[in-house]
Amino acid sequence: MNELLDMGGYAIFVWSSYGIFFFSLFIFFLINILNLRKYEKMFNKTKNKID
Amino acid sequence: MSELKTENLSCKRGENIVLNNINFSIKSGETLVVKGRNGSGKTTLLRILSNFITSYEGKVMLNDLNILEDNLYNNKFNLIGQKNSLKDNLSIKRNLELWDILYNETLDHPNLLEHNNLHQLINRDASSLSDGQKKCISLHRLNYNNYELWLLDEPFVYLDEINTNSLIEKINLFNENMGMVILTSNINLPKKFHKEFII
Amino acid sequence: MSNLIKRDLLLSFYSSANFFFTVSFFILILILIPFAFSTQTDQLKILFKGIVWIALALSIIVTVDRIFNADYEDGNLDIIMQKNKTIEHLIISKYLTYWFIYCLPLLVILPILSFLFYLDYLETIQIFINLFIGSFGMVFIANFVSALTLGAKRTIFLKAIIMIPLFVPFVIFGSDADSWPILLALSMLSFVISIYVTAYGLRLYGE
Amino acid sequence: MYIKIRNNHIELIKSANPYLIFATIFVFVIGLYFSLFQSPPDYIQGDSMRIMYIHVPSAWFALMTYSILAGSCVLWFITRNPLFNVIARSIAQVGMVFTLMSLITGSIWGKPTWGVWWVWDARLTSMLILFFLYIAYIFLWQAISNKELASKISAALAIIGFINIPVIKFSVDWWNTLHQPASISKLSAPSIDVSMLIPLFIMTAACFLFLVTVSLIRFRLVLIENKIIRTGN
Repeated sequence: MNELLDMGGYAIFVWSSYGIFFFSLFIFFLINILNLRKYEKMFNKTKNKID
Repeated sequence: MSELKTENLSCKRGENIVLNNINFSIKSGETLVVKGRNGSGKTTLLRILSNFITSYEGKVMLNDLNILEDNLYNNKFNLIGQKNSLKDNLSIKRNLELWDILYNETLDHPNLLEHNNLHQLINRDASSLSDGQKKCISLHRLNYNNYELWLLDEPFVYLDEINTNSLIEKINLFNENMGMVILTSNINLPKKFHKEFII
Repeated sequence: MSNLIKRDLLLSFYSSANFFFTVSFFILILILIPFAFSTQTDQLKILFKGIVWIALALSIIVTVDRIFNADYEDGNLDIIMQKNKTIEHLIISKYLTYWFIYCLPLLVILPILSFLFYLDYLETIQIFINLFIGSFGMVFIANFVSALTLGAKRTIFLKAIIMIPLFVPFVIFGSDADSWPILLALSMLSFVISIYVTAYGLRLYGE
Repeated sequence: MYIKIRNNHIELIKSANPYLIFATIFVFVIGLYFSLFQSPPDYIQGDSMRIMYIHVPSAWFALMTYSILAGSCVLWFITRNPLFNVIARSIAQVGMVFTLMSLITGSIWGKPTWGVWWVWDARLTSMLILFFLYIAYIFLWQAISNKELASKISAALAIIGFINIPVIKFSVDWWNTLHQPASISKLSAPSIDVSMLIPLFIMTAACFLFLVTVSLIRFRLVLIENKIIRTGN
């Protein structure tokens, strides 16, 4: 297990790059899905008003 | 004797229909007032008539010639838009000088401005004028000659009573000289013109 | 066409974009080199060849709003578009005036400046030729960027972000003495693209 | 050629969404397992080359997304079908994220391999420029208040950027040979072992799934945005 975490001496580089990569992808995904929710709510409201 | 007429003019902006089946015609010496609420497409109509918008359905004909195919059409109309075309950081005198070059015609500005009691503004910066004064200076461009059609977009906005009347006088004079005028307005005007059209 | 050129020159003269100011701008940008780096002769020589291009790019970025945006915002662009026979006439006269006002001053003072930075005659002539050709290409780019961003008011940084990637090839080939043929090819390519794109932008905003 | 977006299409995209999210996570987990545990370290670069499994797919998709973006902008101009505009706008931001990721992971990978965070070679520089092209596309659209116009203008810009990329690649390449000897091209692996191809392939598939998933979410977002803009006017 320690060997895996150590990554042959390259631990900082490998883990930080993987960390940044997946963190950013997740945040980006989250932003978009939350925006979609918000816009859907907004749109439904305006639609109800028109109806 | 020339005639401007539109045939089944329709215009779409994206998904919105702005103009739907507009039909009118005016002859030399007549004035057409285009009325309508805010956002009803009056400016769009004027921009079609001045060849800025070219993608529309229907036709606009001047003397039975489609204006899109008339190479000389651009020299026949004088468009005064809602924007004043004034450079804020320059004096009125210099602004007029720049207009003279663009319109390719040198006017006797001091005399013409004196007629409208505007000559005291000539050395002031455009940014120091009130909106009404700017509009008056902007309408001063109607003094350029050799146009048979005036297209005026909301010319009476910001104008006081005296200036409104003098503009109406100017339009009447132009009509007497066989000029055509199309102007837009969203309020009732003090004088009845020849034709009215409601969008 | 000649009317528009006359009018633009007069306008720039009236609104503090006259020859004296542009020359001062270039000299002041270049004065920063010895302050920022060093006063060693051989270093100054190398830096000068690069920084004239940066000065040119900067002056274009700062003044790009004056090509079409200012006229669009106050309504003069309508008159200009109406009075010019074809839109291509309009665009070409804009190229010429813009180059004349904002790029020519740099070329005029270049001999004096290169003297101050210890360049010899041959190097000066090479830089002059490169700047002459490359500045036209950069002006073409600035024109279509200005036409495309007419609706985006007060966004000088956005315009810089759009323009600088397009300037990169010019700066690369411009700072090398022998690559003027490539520079010429780039300028011609940007001319072809620019004239279409500028016309497209102007027509769109005319609507 | 005219494809109209109907409500049942959106319903389909909506119903596919959870499956796509699940599939993306699933493939990413398998890819992580293969790239971190199952593959052997490289005999020159050691374990640091595991960064390749995320760096290379994001660089590929950064370029591919821009090609799709520019392609759909061209198609939009030709066919006037608004679908292509929606595609371009929904895909742009995903491409920007992939470009940023390939830049960041690339420079983290570069530190142990080249000894520096950044090298001014053609590939890296054009990638950096590509990032700014994405930024220009996205923010020009936001800066122009008339959205009908904004779409057309930013589409034109995307096409110009697409012409610009090879020019920049060529000029930076040329500049590189003049100013410094190419040191990186020697290091780029001559042949990749099969054991490394498997995790690379899986990670590529995972990134592709991510691209599709988020693009479809953004597709719905852009459609609603369009409707709000239209009714707001």
